[in-house]
Amino acid sequence: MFAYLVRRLFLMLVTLFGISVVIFFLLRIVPGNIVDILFAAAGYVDPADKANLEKELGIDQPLIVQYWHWISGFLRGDFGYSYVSEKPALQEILPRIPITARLAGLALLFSASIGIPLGVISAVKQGTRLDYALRVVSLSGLSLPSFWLGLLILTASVAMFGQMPIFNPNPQTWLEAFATYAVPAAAVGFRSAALTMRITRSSMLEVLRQDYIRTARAKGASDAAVNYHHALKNAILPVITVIGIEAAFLIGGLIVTETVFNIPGVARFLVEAIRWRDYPIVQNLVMFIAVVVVFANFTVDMLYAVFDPRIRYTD
Amino acid sequence: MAKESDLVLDVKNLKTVFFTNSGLFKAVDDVSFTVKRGETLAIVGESGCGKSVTALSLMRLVPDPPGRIVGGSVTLEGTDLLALDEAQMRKIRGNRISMIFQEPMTSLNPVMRIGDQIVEAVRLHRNISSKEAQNIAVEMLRLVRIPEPARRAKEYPHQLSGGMRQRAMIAMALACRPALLIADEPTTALDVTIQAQILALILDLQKELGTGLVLITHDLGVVAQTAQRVIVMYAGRKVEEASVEALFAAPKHPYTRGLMASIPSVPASGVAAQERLNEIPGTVPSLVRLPKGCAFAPRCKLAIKRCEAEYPPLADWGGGHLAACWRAAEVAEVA
Amino acid sequence: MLFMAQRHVLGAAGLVIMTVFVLTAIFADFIARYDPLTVDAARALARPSWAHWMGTDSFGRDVFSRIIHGARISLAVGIGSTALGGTIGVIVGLTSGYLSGWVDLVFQRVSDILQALPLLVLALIMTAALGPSLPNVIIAIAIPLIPTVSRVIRANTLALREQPFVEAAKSIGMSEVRIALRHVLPNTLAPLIVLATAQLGSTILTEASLSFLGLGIPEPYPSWGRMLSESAAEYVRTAPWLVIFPGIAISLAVFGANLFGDALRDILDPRQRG
Amino acid sequence: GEPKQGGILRMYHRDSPGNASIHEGATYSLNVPFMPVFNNLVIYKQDEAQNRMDNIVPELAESWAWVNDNKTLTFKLRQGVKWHDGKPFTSADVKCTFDMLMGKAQQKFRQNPRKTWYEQVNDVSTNGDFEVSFNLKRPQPSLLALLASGYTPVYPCHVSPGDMRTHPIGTGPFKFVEFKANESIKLTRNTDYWRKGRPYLDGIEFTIIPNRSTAILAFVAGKFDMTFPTEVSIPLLKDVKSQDPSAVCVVEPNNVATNIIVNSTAAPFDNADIRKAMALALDRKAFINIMFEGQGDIGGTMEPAPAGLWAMPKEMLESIPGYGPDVNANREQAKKLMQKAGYGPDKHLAVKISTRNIPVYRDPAVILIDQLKSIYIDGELDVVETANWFPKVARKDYMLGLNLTGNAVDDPDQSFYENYSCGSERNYTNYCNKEIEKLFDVQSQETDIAKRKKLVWEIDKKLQEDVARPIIFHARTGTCWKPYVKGVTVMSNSSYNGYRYEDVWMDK
Amino acid sequence: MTQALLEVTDLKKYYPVRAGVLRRQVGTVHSVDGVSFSLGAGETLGLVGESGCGKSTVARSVLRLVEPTSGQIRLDGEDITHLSKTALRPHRRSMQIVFQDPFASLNPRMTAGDIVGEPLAVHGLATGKALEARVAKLFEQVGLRPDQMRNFPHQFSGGQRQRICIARALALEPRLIVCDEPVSALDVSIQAQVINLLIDLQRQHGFSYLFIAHDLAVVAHISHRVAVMYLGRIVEIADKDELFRNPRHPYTQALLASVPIANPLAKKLAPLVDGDVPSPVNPPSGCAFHTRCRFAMERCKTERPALVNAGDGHQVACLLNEGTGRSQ
Ligand SMILES: Nc1ncnc2c1ncn2[C@@H]1O[C@H](COP(=O)(O)OP(=O)(O)OP(=O)(O)O)[C@@H](O)[C@H]1O
Ligand SMILES: Nc1ncnc2c1ncn2[C@@H]1O[C@H](COP(=O)(O)OP(=O)(O)OP(=O)(O)O)[C@@H](O)[C@H]1O
Ligand SMILES: [Mg+2]
Ligand SMILES: [Mg+2]
Ligand code: NI
Repeated sequence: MFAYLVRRLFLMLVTLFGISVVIFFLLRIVPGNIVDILFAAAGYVDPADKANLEKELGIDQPLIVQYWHWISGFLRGDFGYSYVSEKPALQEILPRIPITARLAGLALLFSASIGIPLGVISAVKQGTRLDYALRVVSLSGLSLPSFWLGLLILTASVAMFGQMPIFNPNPQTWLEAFATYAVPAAAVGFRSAALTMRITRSSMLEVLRQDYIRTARAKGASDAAVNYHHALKNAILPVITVIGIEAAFLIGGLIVTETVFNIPGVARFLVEAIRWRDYPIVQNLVMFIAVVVVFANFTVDMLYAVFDPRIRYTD
Repeated sequence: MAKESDLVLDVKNLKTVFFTNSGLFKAVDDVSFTVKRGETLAIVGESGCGKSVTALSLMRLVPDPPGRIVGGSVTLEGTDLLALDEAQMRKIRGNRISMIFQEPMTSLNPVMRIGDQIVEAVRLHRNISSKEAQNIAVEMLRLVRIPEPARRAKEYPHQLSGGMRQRAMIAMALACRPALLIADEPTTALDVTIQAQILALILDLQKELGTGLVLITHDLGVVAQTAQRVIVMYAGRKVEEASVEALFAAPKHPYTRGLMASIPSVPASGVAAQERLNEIPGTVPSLVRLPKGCAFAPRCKLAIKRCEAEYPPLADWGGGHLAACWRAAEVAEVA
Repeated sequence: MLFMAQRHVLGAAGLVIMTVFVLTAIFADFIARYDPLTVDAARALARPSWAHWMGTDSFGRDVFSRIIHGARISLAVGIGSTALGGTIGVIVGLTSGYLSGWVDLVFQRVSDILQALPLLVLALIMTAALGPSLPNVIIAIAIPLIPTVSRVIRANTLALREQPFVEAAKSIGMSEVRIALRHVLPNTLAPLIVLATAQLGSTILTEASLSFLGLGIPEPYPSWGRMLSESAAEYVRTAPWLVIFPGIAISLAVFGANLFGDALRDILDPRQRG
Repeated sequence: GEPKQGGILRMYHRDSPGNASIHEGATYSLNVPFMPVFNNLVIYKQDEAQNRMDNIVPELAESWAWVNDNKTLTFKLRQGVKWHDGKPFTSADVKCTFDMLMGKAQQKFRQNPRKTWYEQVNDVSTNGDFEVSFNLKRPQPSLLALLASGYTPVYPCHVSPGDMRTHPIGTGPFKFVEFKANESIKLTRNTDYWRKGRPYLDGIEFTIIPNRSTAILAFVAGKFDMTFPTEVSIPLLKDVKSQDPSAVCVVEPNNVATNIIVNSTAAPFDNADIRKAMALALDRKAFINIMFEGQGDIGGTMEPAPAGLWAMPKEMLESIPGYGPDVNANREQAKKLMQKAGYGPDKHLAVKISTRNIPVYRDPAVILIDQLKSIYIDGELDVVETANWFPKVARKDYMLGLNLTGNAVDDPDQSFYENYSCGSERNYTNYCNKEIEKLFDVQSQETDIAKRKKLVWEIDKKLQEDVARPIIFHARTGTCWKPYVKGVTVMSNSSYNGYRYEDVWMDK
Repeated sequence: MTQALLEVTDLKKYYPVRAGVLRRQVGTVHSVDGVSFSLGAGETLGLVGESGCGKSTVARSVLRLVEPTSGQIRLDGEDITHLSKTALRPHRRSMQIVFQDPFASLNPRMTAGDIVGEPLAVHGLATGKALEARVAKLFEQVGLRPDQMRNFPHQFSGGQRQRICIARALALEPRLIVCDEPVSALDVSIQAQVINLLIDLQRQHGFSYLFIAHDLAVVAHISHRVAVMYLGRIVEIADKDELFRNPRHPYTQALLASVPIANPLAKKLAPLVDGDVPSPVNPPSGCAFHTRCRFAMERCKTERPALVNAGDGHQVACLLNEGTGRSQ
């Protein structure tokens, strides 16, 4: 187990290093830099001013040097300054993380708590009308553009209640806090719930065909015991993987949802930072997301070990 | 004839059909047989002839959809299982009637400890504490001769070798001391030396517990060594039934006859050079496209016009030796 | 065929939707009753009527015609990026699975890297890098697809490599490349098709999301995603038809692709067969 | 009723400004939230919609005078004014500010987009702590107009330009509290404001919501007291009114001209005939009908009347090619010109029309393409990201560009020198006509308004005839607020000058 | 003695067991651990042993489908152990293989005709019409109808599929055919057809077979000589009659005794060995069989018996059989 852990950690470091290189150079390929954007906002370009500014921000240096500055700072915990706000990047990023994390967590919770039970029901009732209905609903969850869904929710709530669940930075009551996150989380979670449901269903169907399910029935176990005790426990593995991968995909959904619901989280912030070519923010934030994603995958692998005794990492 | 009370299982005119993509077919067609207390009945036949479906039908575990039992009766210790509702049937399954499956590798739940799987079987049918059930589980593992049963009970299936897994399956099946045990090719996946061990074990336990045993196999050697009575199936139908001695001495159905001749035997001594085997020409028919008359007719050397038109009835050819062949009387002579 | 349709009602529905979608794209010029680009102030924001089945937009362009032509764009994005990502994914997956060793190791790490970067973020950066245009959007959406496809193909290739028929091919003295192309590749087709149909829908949605964020396919191409996201901002209530119809078009196309993909999975992948 | 004290004005903001330093930017995304932090020397009256010379009132200056043959402009400064950090305001601060704007100071702005405004200023001199003089090279009456713009706040000497970008310090009615990029900007009442009893509001809070539909929904749902000024399009305005009939909405011109930048250095638009044909092909009315449901204005460079002060009379305007009311006749003429240049029904001219990837830019471009179809020009839209727009324009890597030009002050000096003088950084087309340039100076020095107007019309007409940068239309936009918000004035000939907000109050 | 067609000397194949950072090797599967045998022209050598004892690995190594760790493989006296892939190609024509699972060994996306014709095409032996004719002939040879050439594998029954595999092997007119459990997956009544076909073909063409099976009875019927493997080694090899009449290794004896005899009157099952097969990763020291052997002595735990001649070409690797002593 220990050896496996070390190996995994090593591979994670390799991946993270790769990501740092990719994101760094990808960003430099994107035409235009912060200086261009600033001048675009100022409506004029003065070559001398531009050169000065580039020098001041250090983006006139060779790429390798810039990369080294960034990565060595990153490793020391020095994340640099945002080009736009001129505040420390960390100070910009950190306060926004909990917001997105709460949203993502709630969305995943939503996805798991709705997707898994419905998936099981759909699999157990395979071929019935209920199954068909659930499948259609879940497929439509995968077919609706999420910004569209978010806008519909907003429009409907204004039209019907004259109220709108817009982000509230200082919720007073528990209920307000919940309302702030629940609706957008549900809007994002709908898609992942649909996905979770589908995976649960197919995984359950797969498991339900296995010989040991027949064995359990042959022992006289009830349907419920078979479905939940024997089958779900085996079927949950692929679901965990998908939820793990979904965690990475969620960021995409969050970008859109945070925009629609105007939530000041990291996802939208990232898009803005890309728009502004705010390298220190984009680079560090992407690295942060990558660390989370890579660790999420790692956790999923570890969960595998918990759920599946066959997986032994010692070989 | 056996006394009523001696009969553990009485299957009459069992019919199981499958509805599949390619159409409906009868996987088990009008099969009847009985098993007495302590008796071993072997069911032989080629792959796909309906042996496993017969066994699953007895357990009422035919996957539905696509399968369904459409006729007949299965009477276990006087109760018609096919008439029970699902809850009543659950009380009987694993309790009065148990089954060991073909694949010991896949028939155990990979994420549950061996011991727990046996405990579950026990506690489903007996109202005892989990502690007691644990003890019974370890006891059962000892009974099937697993070394260090207490330790093994805490292991997961993948930590056991194939032979041990099959033993664990047997322990689980016998945990409630059922009246009838169905063993569906319990040794096909195992090596011969292990197969011998497992078969010997099953027979020992059967004797000890007085269980009726239905042993499904395609290995005539296994049949000869274990069973008292044999039924031979071909394309979903029972084509022959006899005591093991009678069957091996003089098979009455041309298929059984061909089968026996085509299976090579280990030369006890002094076999000359390479020998051609007797073969049954043709291929095993698909159940979906069965010929109108006798399903074996296309491959049968004795086939006559009538065979193609009419399915021969299962007739008693003396001493309870049943065979479904118009020309059963001639089989011995011709071959 | 009829039997299949009965057994896979949903799949058949998906197939019908997909077919209509594809035919619409192909025959857009014949179906559409107006030029999708012609601006006409006089008939701007007309309600749906007999003349304009789905009304007109603020430029007075016929929404129905734009949706019909939009099918082309969506199909181009869907098929284009799936095909591009799929092809590269197949090449990478096949090489990676077939050669194993360090090539595999490198490819694996690269796909790890691509997968740890959120798809939309990657697509965003890519479109920003390449500039918004139809081919660039296709490329941007295709790249994040590569690791997904190559993973599946690699796993398949690894499994196939162990198949006796591949060994048999080896034993008759076939070269590795030929084995890969003739024996391994065709047998990865089924999972590939399944994957591709599933991805088709999601690429269309990704384009819509990019459009929403202002980086999708630019005017004047009538992209459903942009029609939806931009009209949504201004006309949700004053001209709801501008929002409803593109929304329906997108959802329906993706829904159809998903339904069809689902059924295809059932049919092609025996492990999933119910 | 009587103005009431108190309340925080909640407003949404359309877009996160890059920083908080008005002098370093050129967008009203920056003016709206930060103008309340500052004072100018002089300012346009904040409760009058039209910016006029006679509307200019003192602010940090108590009075001003033109002396020395109109070559020196002297201000007497207000005493006892304090910066938000407590330091006193003096003439040194004024000198510092304008020295920096002229690029003469030690400290430099990172960007200085309005440097050209002070071309005629020799230097700024102080006379004691409370008097400053602007010494000019030649008379320039318009200087006062420029100084009255929202773009011309006085900065403190003791705060570096860098700090002004992140934490601006002013003397204005509101103090800066915080600016969270993409999230919010908060201002609070300056209790120590020199103008007693002002401001009425306790503070202003801007929530940044780039997504327009979300923002409008939130306004309708009562999350905001006011929309972002001049950000509500005509269709959205209708929507707001239908959902919240009590909302007060105004539609005003905002002195932003949508125009075409023509690359006359390369084919095909180096051909004057083709340029002219293009100008003749424009159906300006159609643009206005589509974009503003009819509520827009047609004019030349200067903002059209009545909001605009310098607009040509109607007859004069219609005499310019392409402005004539008979579009078809114009187009017939255009076709002839095209045929002369070798194009026709069988030989179309393919043209790329570059523009920024923002709806207000893109939408007119789409219409333009459609209109050019009528004269054998096949336009293709080339959408350019913000970051690449200026480099591309500077490289002359375009044929036609669709552009928006916002005018900070409704004054010919601002408009002509910035956009049309040879060598100006904002003269994207590099249009250079020495003769007109001379006329620029003549009108600039003219103190007689009537005479100056005549000159300006001539210049404007000539600019349009040269097809240097054909103006398509002047936009109008809406602003809405809840009925309890009082004292808001939306300027009708500028969108940069009206956001001091010291007179705004809430009747709640 | 005439030169053997195939001669395998001290063949070893170890697979690494990897673990840890950088997948370092932490153990070795001793799949084949020093196997030697030879096979004459027209001869059939049967290879039996329990599952996992290395039979398939021997087969694959002989064909160079896996690279042997050490040892030597001579085909017609020529050492092919280290030939490059290209140099090996002509030799591929001399040896072919038939696998256990006829379905898995046929590419489901190719027609039967293409599958059988492929070796000819690869080696450029025939094209177009000629190729078709050759394939048709091969089909007839294995008892299939030429009109079935256009069918896909799933349209054939198990026995027919195995015939296609055999036809493919025959296409190159090899002299050696390695059969890796060619009938284990077949229905019993079909099994005889295939065995008969193999026997007939051998009689016609004089092939040599290396015939692998776990079913002793099948091996007995087709082989001239039989080798018994246990955990990567050959423990006994002899003429068929000799081996069945006079098994010398306790493992062979147990194997023979474990086969259920299809005669209800003959002796009942009496397992001669207990316990399970040890893992090839950690094979027991000394004689690998000592953990299950009834006759195991102290010496068996430490000394690894060599395969020695016990007369009449009967070789056995058991300490009990040193000299010519017998275990019974
Ligand atoms: N779940 C199922 N769905 C469809 N057909 C089935 C199913 N289970 C069994 N069958 C079919 O029923 C027939 C009888 O199958 P069965 O499993 O009883 O054969 P068997 O005699 O046990 O064969 P084997 O020796 O291979 O185990 C076969 O044709 C099989 O294909
Ligand atoms: N590619 C491989 N990598 C690692 N170990 C392998 C590999 N191939 C085979 N082995 C191991 O080598 C040993 C011998 O395998 P082999 O397939 O030769 O056995 P076999 O005698 O053919 O068994 P069976 O009768 O089950 O086919 C087994 O323990 C197996 O796990
Ligand atoms: Mg079976
Ligand atoms: Mg093998
Ligand atoms: Ni189907």
